[in-house]
Amino acid sequence: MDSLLSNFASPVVLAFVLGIVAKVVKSDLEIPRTIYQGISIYLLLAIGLKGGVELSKTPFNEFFLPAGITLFLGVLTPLIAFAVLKYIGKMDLTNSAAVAAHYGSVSVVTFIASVSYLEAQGENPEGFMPTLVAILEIPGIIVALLIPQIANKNGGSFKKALHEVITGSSIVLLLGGLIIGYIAGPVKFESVSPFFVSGFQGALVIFLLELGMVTAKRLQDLRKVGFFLVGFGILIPIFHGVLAIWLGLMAGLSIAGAAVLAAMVSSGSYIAAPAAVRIALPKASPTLYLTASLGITFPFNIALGIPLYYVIAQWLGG
Amino acid sequence: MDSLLSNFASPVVLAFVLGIVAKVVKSDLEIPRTIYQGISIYLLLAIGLKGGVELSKTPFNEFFLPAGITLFLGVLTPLIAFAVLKYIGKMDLTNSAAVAAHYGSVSVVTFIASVSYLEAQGENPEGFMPTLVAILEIPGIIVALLIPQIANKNGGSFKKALHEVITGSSIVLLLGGLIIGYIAGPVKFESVSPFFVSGFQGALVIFLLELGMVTAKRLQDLRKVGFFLVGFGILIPIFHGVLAIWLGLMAGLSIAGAAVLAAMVSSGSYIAAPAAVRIALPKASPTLYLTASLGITFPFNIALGIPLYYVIAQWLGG
Amino acid sequence: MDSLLSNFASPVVLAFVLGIVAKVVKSDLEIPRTIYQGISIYLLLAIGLKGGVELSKTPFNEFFLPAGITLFLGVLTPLIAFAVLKYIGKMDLTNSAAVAAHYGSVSVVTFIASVSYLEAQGENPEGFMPTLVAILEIPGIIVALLIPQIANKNGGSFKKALHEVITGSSIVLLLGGLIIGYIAGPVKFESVSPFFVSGFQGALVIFLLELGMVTAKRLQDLRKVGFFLVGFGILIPIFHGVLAIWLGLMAGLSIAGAAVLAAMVSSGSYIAAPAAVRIALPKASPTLYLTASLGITFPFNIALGIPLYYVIAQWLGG
Amino acid sequence: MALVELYLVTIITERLLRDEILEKMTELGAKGFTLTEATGEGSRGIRASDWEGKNVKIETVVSEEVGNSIIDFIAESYFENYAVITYSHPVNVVRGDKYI
Amino acid sequence: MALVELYLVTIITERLLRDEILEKMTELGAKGFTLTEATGEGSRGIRASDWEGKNVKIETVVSEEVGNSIIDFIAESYFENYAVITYSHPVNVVRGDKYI
Amino acid sequence: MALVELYLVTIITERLLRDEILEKMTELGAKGFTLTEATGEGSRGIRASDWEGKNVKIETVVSEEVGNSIIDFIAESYFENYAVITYSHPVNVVRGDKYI
Ligand SMILES: Nc1ncnc2c1ncn2[C@@H]1O[C@H](COP(=O)(O)O)[C@@H](O)[C@H]1O
Ligand SMILES: Nc1ncnc2c1ncn2[C@@H]1O[C@H](COP(=O)(O)O)[C@@H](O)[C@H]1O
Ligand SMILES: Nc1ncnc2c1ncn2[C@@H]1O[C@H](COP(=O)(O)O)[C@@H](O)[C@H]1O
Ligand code: NA
Ligand code: NA
Ligand code: NA
Repeated sequence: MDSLLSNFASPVVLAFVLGIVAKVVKSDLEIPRTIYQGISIYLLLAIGLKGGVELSKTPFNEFFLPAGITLFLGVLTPLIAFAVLKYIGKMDLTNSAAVAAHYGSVSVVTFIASVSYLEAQGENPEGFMPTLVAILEIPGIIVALLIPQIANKNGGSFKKALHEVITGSSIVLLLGGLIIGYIAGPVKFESVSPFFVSGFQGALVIFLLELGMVTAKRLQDLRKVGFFLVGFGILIPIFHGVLAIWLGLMAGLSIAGAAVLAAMVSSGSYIAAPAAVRIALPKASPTLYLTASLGITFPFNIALGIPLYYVIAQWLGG
Repeated sequence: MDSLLSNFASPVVLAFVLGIVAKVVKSDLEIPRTIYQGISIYLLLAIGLKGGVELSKTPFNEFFLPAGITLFLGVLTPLIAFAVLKYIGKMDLTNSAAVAAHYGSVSVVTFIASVSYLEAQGENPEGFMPTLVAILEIPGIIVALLIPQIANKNGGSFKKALHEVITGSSIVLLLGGLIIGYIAGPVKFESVSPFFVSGFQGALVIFLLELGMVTAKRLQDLRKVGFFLVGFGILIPIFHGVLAIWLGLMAGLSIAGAAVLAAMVSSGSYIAAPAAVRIALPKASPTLYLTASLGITFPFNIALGIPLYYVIAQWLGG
Repeated sequence: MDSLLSNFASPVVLAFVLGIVAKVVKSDLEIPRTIYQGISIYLLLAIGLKGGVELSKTPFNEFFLPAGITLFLGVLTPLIAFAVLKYIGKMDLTNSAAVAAHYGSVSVVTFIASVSYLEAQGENPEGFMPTLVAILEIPGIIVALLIPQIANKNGGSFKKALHEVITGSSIVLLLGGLIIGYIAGPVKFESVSPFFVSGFQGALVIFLLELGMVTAKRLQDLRKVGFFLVGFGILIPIFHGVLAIWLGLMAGLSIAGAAVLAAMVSSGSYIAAPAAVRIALPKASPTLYLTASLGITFPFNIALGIPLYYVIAQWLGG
Repeated sequence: MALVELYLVTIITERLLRDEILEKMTELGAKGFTLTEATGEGSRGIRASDWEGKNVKIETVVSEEVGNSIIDFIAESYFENYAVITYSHPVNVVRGDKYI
Repeated sequence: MALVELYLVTIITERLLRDEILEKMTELGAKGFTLTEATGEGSRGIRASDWEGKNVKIETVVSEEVGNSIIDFIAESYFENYAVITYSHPVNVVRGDKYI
Repeated sequence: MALVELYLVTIITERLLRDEILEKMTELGAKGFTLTEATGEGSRGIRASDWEGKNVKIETVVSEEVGNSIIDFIAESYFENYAVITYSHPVNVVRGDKYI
């Protein structure tokens, strides 16, 4: 309870709330699109770099198991999501696959927010976690998009979507940053560290202000998507999160690391996945998948999910 | 005299001069509009946050009187400005009200520059000053716009203008930042402090470079507006400034605090007010109000006004 | 060899490589143009400011000789380049002059990269080097553009080009920064130093990411320009670089200073020169001059040239 | 492909008026619109891009009738006090019936 | 100055489709194109500018024949599933033979 | 509302030429103009947006006479060496007499 309240008083979460409020009162506040893109490039590169530097200090055998677990979860979670949507939610195949692709991938901002939250709690999640983000980003999308491909019902171009997701800017920046950080190592990283490390939390505040405004617009679509998807967008993350904590702890992650893994796995992508889905499954409704991942799961995770995963990780791993 | 020279050697003021020079030599230098917007979002949020954190440390009774005085000045100064414009300057009612609205509100950059200046002098104005900026921003505009409203001569939409000014991005960022800073408090603010505190002065340099370029274009309109408005744009700020120092000191502000209050009160808005005036008084001439607040009062305050208010505050409060 | 490898492991060079790779794999990564412009304004202003502050601490007689040498090289190198292009390369007069103008001027990013590289090697090039960049930027362009002017074969406007290059944004920012830094001095510079000094290297990473992407597009034009220009773009910088080291050491520069001067002198401009050439010599082919300076010389210098100049400087000056 | 002749109405004006105009346009029967950022200069003293923010260019494909009522609305509401230019011309639209 | 009457084809659509359309347009005979960033609203629920990035406005000056084949291609490939509007009208082009 | 038939002249060219063209246009009788940022590709090897900065799209509503003199000026001054496309078409302008 205490850790939940503390989450609500963090500048990052408060900025998200401010963004929502700004839209609700119809303020003309607007973060210019290019500023938003600039910050997002900065954030992705920064977590890549930091992750790469940390990875260069991590023994391979410490990293091996968590990486495998993450890959496994990346394949499993979209299948779970798909099954729930199609067979419990009675959604059609295309839309089920489209939404599942989002939940198979990862929201980088949710990841960042979870690390910030845990550090504010005095915890210290493993430094190689950004590598796991990179591992988690792609497979889930591919798995989900393969379903209509196999059922011969896609209508779009699977190959183009594959190229889009693999060469998408978020993967290039994240992976590129990881490799640069790995090669450069801690000493050479020092000169760029004030820019990429000290400024990070502050840049995140502005980023979440914008995300709050975007989410607010999504919230208006809530009534269009129906109760089932709202429930799905809250319960599936919790389920995936608990799964991630359990497997993460088994793979040797710390409590903090398991909580961060839970945030990652439970989150729905809203950058890589939408672009790929739009290409591969043009008939799927953006209102459904964007509202689910950005309008429901993202704010849930930011506000409640992350502290919850931490509590569960403490409980399971304590 | 010494403190004046020192003001002219500050990077912030020099950047403003560089901006004017760049336009005079017809350089193709251009700060992209979105960069300018980004910096302005950053600056507003930063002073809001810092102010909020300080406010969370200020006892209410220390803050109460200065806040009341500020509100009072916010109502009084547009009336003074209006009376001078209409009855001494013989300007028509609409334009008098339009210009008065600008002088009732506040230029955030002038505020920031005054704080920077005083800190460079080794002074330490009260931490809650940004709260006073938020208090000063709106009432003056409303009071001035009410005049033609009462005289039934507006032609525009007072209600829309009211919404515009209250939900305008500068108020949302300033007030939002204040509230976030207040809730987060000093400890939680620490993580974002490198971004919002250390970078502040430097970002201000680039902002004033742009403002110098904008002012240079305004300076070309000086001859269009006539001698009266030029005199108005210099003498009214001094008058308002002395008033603010006197009342500020009585309300218990430090000498530095009184000087900053003077800079705020004397300044003319050029973000919130123009937008509101354009909507409420479409017949008023932008050339008049923008040239006065941005072409005359702003450079006067940045270069001469701020050091002057400091000298006067020392003299009255010493 | 060791210093070369070390160069390749620096985040700045790695970011450049990442940019090239991103384009090669056809990633949709894109640094918004305004972000790129914003960073470039920041970098130019920052090196101007730092240079000005350093200059305010440098005795005139220490600075006099290196400045003279730089001016001399600014006049000599475009003539060398022109002669080689026209008489060995058999290029026509207009294109020879156009390319020569680029090699007479300087690439600011190459300069920055060389300073970063040398500082990473534990060296400490003279603080007034940015002043030399400002001295080097213009004369070479003028000299080269004068050639077709004298031969009466320009077809464009020499006067307009002159105005363009002298009031161009890079000169205004660099010179303006120098003057501001000089007037402000070390004490007043302190308040803006976190922004302009600590953030510098990191901002450079993002800038080089973009330059990598731009270069990648240029690389596609390599086959269009022929073997001669490729050789020219590698050998002339080496020749100019050795000349600069030799003269620089004679003028009293440190080994590190001579290496930085070599990087500057050897580099080809790709901001100031192209704009001026486009106006003064519209018939010259942008494919030729942009590919040479940006597609060949720039990556050569970043990857190999800078460490090479350092080795040569150590050897000649040791 | 069946092309329908409709009208493309273009309005270039101060950004401030954007939301008001879009709302009214929809009311008058426009089925969609496209916005572009622009700057410009006209009969008014101040360039629109100088301080108050950029101009906005609003384009909408509509029937002649709807087009005329939009044009009338703009002319009556904004011509006197605001920076605005409005013009229209016929265009051949694919699946044009969607926009009527 | 000799003016040639050609057609200006305008396509406003999701940014995602940009490269695909440009490639195809060149294949079909367009000699050049101009791109502008735009936002907009149409019959689809989601504003194009909201999340997936801005719309793009593609303009190309072409002969009537090439124009028709581009219009046909767009209509067949994208109308069903993507946000797109396409229209054309005649323009007088300087040195128009360059674009045929 | 009285509509006047005038001409909309569109010039898409390198940003470098912007100020020169605007100055000349005013001299030749244009009463206003609108600028939009654009990128594009044409017959020249280098995409305008690659390095030298974006293209600019200049639009001006003018009388046929003024339009022709602007078109002639552009064709004579820039067609040989610069990236530029120019076209025009008639538009119905509200309060069109303002722009003559
Ligand atoms: N003749 C014209 N051709 C094209 N655009 C114009 C013209 N006149 C005005 N504009 C545009 O309309 C806006 C308002 O014009 P005005 O109301 O005349 O100040 C200007 O900022 C321009 O963007
Ligand atoms: N009637 C219209 N006039 C102008 N632009 C339109 C119109 N309808 C749609 N658009 C543009 O075309 C895009 C796609 O429209 P739609 O496919 O109807 O959602 C929108 O985002 C607008 O930019
Ligand atoms: N056929 C065309 N349709 C539309 N725009 C064009 C066309 N050809 C050229 N352009 C535009 O005009 C600019 C210069 O073209 P060019 O002089 O042919 O290189 C290009 O960058 C495009 O923006
Ligand atoms: Na997930
Ligand atoms: Na005031
Ligand atoms: Na050079």
